[in-house]
Amino acid sequence: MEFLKRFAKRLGFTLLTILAMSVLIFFLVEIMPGDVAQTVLGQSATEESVAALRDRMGLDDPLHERYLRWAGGFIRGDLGESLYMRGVQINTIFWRKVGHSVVLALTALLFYVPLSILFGVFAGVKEGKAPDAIISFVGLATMALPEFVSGIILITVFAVGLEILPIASIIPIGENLWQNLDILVLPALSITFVMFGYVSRMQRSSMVSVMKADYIRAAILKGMPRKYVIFRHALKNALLPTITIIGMNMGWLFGGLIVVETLFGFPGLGSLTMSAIKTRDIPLIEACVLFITFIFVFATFTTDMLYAFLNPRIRYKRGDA
Amino acid sequence: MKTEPVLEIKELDVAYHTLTDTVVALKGVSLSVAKNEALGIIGESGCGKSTLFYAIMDYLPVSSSRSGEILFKGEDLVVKTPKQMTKFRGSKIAMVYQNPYSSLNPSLTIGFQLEEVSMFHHGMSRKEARQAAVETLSDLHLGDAAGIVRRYPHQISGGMQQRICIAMALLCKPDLMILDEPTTALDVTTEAVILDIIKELKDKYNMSLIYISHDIGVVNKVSDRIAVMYRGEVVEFGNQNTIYKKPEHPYTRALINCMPRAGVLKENTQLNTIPGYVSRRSAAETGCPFVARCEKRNATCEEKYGMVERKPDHFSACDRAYATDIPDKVLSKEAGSIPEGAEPEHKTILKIDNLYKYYGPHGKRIRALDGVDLTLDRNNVLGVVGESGCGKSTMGHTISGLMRPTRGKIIFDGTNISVSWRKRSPETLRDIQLIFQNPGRSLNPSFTIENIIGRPMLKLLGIKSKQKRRKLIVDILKKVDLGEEYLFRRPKQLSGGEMQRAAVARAFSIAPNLLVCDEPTSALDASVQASVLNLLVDLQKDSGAAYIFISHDLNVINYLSDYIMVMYLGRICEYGKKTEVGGSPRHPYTEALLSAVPDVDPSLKRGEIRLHGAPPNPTKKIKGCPFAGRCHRKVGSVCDTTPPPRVNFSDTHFAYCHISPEVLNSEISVKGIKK
Amino acid sequence: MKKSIIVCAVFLLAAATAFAGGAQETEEKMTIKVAEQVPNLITPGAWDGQAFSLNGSIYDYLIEMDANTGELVPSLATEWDSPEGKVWTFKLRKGVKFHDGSDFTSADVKFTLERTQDPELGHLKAQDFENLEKIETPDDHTVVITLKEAAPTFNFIFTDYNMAILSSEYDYASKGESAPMGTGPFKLEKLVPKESALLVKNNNYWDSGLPKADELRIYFVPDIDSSVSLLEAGEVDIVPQISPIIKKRLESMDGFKVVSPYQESRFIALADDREPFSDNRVRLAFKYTMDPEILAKACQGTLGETIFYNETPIVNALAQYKKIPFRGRDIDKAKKLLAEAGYPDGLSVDFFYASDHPYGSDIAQTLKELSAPAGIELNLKGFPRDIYLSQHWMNGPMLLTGWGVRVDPSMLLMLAFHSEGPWNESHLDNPRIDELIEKIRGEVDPEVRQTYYDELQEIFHEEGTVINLQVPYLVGVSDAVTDYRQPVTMLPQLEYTTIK
Amino acid sequence: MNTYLLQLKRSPRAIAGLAILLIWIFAAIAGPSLLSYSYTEMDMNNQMVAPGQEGHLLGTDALGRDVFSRIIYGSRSILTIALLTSLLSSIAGIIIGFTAGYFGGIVDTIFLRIMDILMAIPPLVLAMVVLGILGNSTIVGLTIIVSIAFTPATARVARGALLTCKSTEYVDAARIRGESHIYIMFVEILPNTIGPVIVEITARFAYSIMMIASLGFLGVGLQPPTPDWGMMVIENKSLIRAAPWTVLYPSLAIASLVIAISLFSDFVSKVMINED
Repeated sequence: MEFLKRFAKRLGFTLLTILAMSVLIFFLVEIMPGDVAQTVLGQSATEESVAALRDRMGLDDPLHERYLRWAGGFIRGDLGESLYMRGVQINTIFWRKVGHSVVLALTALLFYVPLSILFGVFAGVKEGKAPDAIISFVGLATMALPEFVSGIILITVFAVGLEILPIASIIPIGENLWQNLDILVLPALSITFVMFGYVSRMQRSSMVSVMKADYIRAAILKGMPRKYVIFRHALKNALLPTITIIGMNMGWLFGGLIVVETLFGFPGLGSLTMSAIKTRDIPLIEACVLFITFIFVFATFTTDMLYAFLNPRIRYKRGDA
Repeated sequence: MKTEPVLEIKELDVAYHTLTDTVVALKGVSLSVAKNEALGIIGESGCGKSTLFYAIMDYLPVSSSRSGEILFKGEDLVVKTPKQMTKFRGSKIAMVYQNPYSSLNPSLTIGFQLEEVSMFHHGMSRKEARQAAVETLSDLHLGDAAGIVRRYPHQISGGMQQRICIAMALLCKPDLMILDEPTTALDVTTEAVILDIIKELKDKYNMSLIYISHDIGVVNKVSDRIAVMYRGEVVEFGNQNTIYKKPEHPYTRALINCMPRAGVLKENTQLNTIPGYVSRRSAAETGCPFVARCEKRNATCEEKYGMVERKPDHFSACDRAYATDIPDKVLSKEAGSIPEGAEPEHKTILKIDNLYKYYGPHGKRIRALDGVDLTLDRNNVLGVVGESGCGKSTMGHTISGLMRPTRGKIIFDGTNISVSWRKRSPETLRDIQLIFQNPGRSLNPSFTIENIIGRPMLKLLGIKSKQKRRKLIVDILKKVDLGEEYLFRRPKQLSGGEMQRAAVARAFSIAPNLLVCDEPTSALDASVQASVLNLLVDLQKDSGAAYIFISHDLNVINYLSDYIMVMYLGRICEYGKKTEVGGSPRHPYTEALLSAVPDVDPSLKRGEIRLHGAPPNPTKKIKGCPFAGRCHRKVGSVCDTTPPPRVNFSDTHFAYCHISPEVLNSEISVKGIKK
Repeated sequence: MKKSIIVCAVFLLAAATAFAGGAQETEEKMTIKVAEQVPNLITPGAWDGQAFSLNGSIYDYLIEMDANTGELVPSLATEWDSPEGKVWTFKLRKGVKFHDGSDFTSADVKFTLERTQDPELGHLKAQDFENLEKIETPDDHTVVITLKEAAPTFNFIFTDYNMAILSSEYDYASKGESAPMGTGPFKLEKLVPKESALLVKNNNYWDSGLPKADELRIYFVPDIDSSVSLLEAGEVDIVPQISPIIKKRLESMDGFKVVSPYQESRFIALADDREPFSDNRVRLAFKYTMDPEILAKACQGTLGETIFYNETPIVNALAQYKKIPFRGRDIDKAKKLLAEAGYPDGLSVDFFYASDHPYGSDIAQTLKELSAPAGIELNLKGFPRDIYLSQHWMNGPMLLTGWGVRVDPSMLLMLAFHSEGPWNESHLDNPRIDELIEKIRGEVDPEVRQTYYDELQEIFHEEGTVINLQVPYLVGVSDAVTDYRQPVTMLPQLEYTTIK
Repeated sequence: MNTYLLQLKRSPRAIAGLAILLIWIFAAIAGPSLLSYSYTEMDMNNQMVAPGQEGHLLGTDALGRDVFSRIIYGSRSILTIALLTSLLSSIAGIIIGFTAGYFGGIVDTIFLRIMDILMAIPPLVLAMVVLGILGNSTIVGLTIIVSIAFTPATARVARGALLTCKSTEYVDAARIRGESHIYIMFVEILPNTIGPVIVEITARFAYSIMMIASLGFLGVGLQPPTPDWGMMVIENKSLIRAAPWTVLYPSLAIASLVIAISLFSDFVSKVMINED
């Protein structure tokens, strides 16, 4: 019951955030200097043709009407029409790229979450000893490398040097991502580099603080073996903050995706955003940014719920049986 | 009762090594606990009580060293490997900790945490273990044992949590149970119940106990023998009565004299204080650990020092407690000594009328104050006592302006000040000062003492000249026994007692007329508490200010107050002069509270009223008497439905209760504190 | 616990590589694979920056240019004629069908030409066709165009990449970008916008021997380095528009070659209508800071071999070109000229360019370095190509723009250097130049035309607003590719290309 | 202060970090005047010279510019911007976070919601979109936009730091002597939050560098020929086979600076947060 109440409340907040976000993104992008119609037609266009296009695109309508039209379209699942590729519905290109990026993000998550938890826990248990020092330093070093730097290192080693993985990511025509999973490896690894450092350090410190908790002392002094205490008593509590951290870092992950996808030419949401920005394709920029935001908010919501579900202190209210 | 000892510690030394030096935590500790015996260990913070306990369990930090012998039923635990130790831990030696909530894993059910003990040590299946857990829980008078095992720790109250911890320790029927301040975090009535349970189970399970506490009163309730520790050493060890009545070691004597206790009142006795503070001990130090602070010290203290069985079964490292070559400090005052001149004026300075304070969002409102009236005269000390959540601090904060009352009036010196600090005049702000519980948190760590004391002078007295302020600050520092050199120190460089004295200096630096003290000594050790209490008494006498002294400790309240007000769940239970409330309590709750108070003097025996259950949810509106649910003298349904009427016993003494005044007057079921 | 995590990770990696290995082509089709950097813009006319490989393959033009000889050759028009340059008659090819099966007729040509005047479209050839008086279609295979004024080289316009012939019955406004349709050698099978396009052989193509390949796969890879990586990995065969650095890299490797089908221009335009370049002394000063050798090296080429420098719009490959010796770098003179023009302490000017266009950033940075000693400080304002073109081009005091070569230079002159030219990026307003351009366009006698051209180039050298750096257009191809053709119209003729 | 030095002495990692950071700071301040080549000087006879040859310590790029000089010069802009952004975003964060946390109630709720919303756009995406659309970044523009992108995070940290102090009794003591809100926030509370604030500034410093480098890499950072490290990487990415030094050395510069700051900031957080 308590959980359901929290679920409903958070869901409400999440939807509110997305709504506010959509307003923010719309206005942010729309108030940017530069006439959209002029952008479409180019500098050589006559005033007459600019005016005609403005009228057709409804650019002279008040801002709030345009927002409502745009947001309404979004709710109906209509992302609008690309400015740059006139006549092309954004829907037709957008979801495929989103799918690719989601697969890439999930692959990266699959790489770095187990890895960093494993090493973070290990370092936390060995606090102050050699393995801790090594893991912490490696984590710090990988965390300090921006994705494009680690990406270039990976390219140099695996693609240029060993030639076992592709430098650039294309999906041959008629095939899909599943038939080309090898293009995921280097981009996912580049993200893993950064995130590994971050998450493993967080995991380590939460493990260290949990290992210092009174209930761990109590468990050890109850005569429980150390390994049992670590896995049965400490781990669950130490994982809770990590879940939040992973959720909070989805934003960083998606920032990283843009860099990585640009570096590898991966056909995903990141490179789509980049190309939308480069071509000033306003509706496409809006769709991309809103969707990135949506994923982030949704990830936060999911981790929050997961956290609440795994944490009996939130799941059960005091006094409930 | 001389049997083979269950635990015998011989010459145990423990030291912690830091990068630069070595700190001695335990030195030459020798103790023994017989079968079914309860040993109490008392001492101030930093004296090595907890280290002793961790040393027995082999749970010391990596950077420490341990030497000596710890014989548990003849086996030396010091030489056991960590793996071998798991056979003892939890099974033969079990522990109960100070903070039950943090000692239970928040993400595992209570049942799981109980079951694993039996599963590991007795190889039971989960089902058998569950059965064992439920059985043990019912030994602790936990009603719905089968339901509790399915819950998580946060779902039950603090008293219940501690019972779970005790049950967990009992599961394997240990030979020895070590309790480290198990009731310190609990309210006094809950504490009494837990202590009863511990006593009862000790005999039922035929085990030995080591009970560690800073509070002699608590230790007295469960232990047979008492060991007094100071700076890592056991300085005295013997039967509880002898320790209280005829201590051999000057430290023991000084410590007992520091404690507010039955029969000791501000009118007749000044509390003893021990100068200086507990310092860290280096490896090079030899001789008596107390010598630097001892008023009975002489030239022989270095050589003649060492644990000796002074009397049968009474060991002490020193026998100069009552040495006559150095006279005792004068401890008693002339009875009722009142400063020269006329009777001090008794003008009413504060009047509170029907005060309400609610917090929190609608629907979850906590009724912290639920209709409180009181009047306070100049020169008087009102002691407010009650358990946590009774609204005593809220009242203090409302009066001092930190909070605005929800309803009701606070009249101070003729003006209505029932507003928050923002709307009070500078005069009111100056006139009412507040002393907080935790001196470490009430002094801004970024400022020097000069800034801390000087700021109110600048702000509220408008003394602009820095020189002038400094002179005044030095004066007030002297009054609180701090020298000029403290001007430039920061709070972190001060000990707890010094900090609280600086806080008192800050309050008095602007000559307030009303001082609200919110548990000002409860974070302090006994010896430090005494010095602060003395200081407050002296300053009050000099300034004529009125005090509202808030505390959960009836001994302290009784020592310091002129009037006592007992609160329960935001309402007044009983109010009267100290002699009236303390000597002949009328309200059932006051009775229960008094009966639960741990006494420093082990020979005092009080009535045994035990309160069960927990106070009702403070967010619920209570129609009748808030105490009705736990009352041992409940009249009937009227208690639940009608607010109790005010019953006057004298001009100054009244209570709110449904029991008829005649009954209340005649049946005094509890012996008062008065001796 | 630990083990299972490691096992999972290893399994995943293994699975990834296994899948990759499994995806291999078995069919024996001749497939040309191209990596295009420009996002897919297909409909002709509306925007700049089309994917030329798509454009040239899906559509046909009335007239084409022979990639080897540079001569105009018939395509959808089999013959054309205009006695005075005022009335043009085009005979259209018979039996040509659009990909949707409809017949190609004179109505389609009329539609295509009239479409240039649609205001909502902003057609890039709109100005060129303002000269149009009427279009008549006496029969299905004849188009007669009457101009307001004579234009002896009017036919050249039809080779322009924007003049692809569209079907009058097709809705290009809504389907142009998602399902483009023409009469070209390949037809679009599948399009994943911003990712890839699959084109298959048009079996009904009017030139029965063509196209030689069965399939054309075009990948849109925005990043040039990624494109080249794909070429090196054998994923694609052709990468157009590579940079000179990449040329060096490909040349050092086996299995690849770099073709340079034609030269293109980089015009450094100095705006005539605003400070500081409105003063010819400032323009001259700037020109005196130029060092063609250095610029050639910055473009990773050799002056006179692959890189050419002049200060007129006419490229040296054309017959109309007049050789004028370099003026030589002379900083003192530049300073003196600046001082005379009222800038004794030098000046600072914003310089806009497309930073992701080959040569763009290198030329810009070199210009800044070259002009700095004279006290001319260039504030580099680089933008992505599309933003540069839509926001800043035609709009700044100094611009760097890539220009394709027009076979008839008068087209370019009219477009970019006549005071009323639609793409007059330097806002040049020189009455004598206007007059000469008009004369050239109306003059039928080539020799007289040449005298105008000579004079024009002299004026440009002394007073002009342009520095013309000719750079090779580079295409990286694998050795498997034969017969890659791309005339100066910029449209690759992939129908001739074969893959070994 | 002395205890900090003492703790620093015992932490070789922090010393290493601080040393590298100081070297970069020195390079940024004094480096350019000691160089034999300007960062824009083009030596067209020595294009893509390998490191160590022709007097070019780290070689030259495609335009014959000295890579070493460009990296040293690049440290100037990146350090300046990173320092400014971390300071600006921290100051803005303190003001916003303190106000919200201090007044609590509805102000705080609204603040938290707004911050939640703003934090929902990843900072890199926000900066990229704004800079990309505005185009052509200057140091000032870049600084402002990155600072804005970071402010929600710093405000949250500042608010958290304030909340730990807000409920202390010395704040209560200040209130009931009638101090103004501003005095309480900035005189009573601020000095006690200096630990977390300094930790946040140093951590933010590292993030700023990564972010600026990433923006440079995406082509929305500073304009050439300003030698921005991230831009140098993308500019020369094509040369990774022909002249790997043009890519690797700027990458190394970024990595070394960020690692150095992280090492130092680790130390700072250990000292500042676990002080008691």
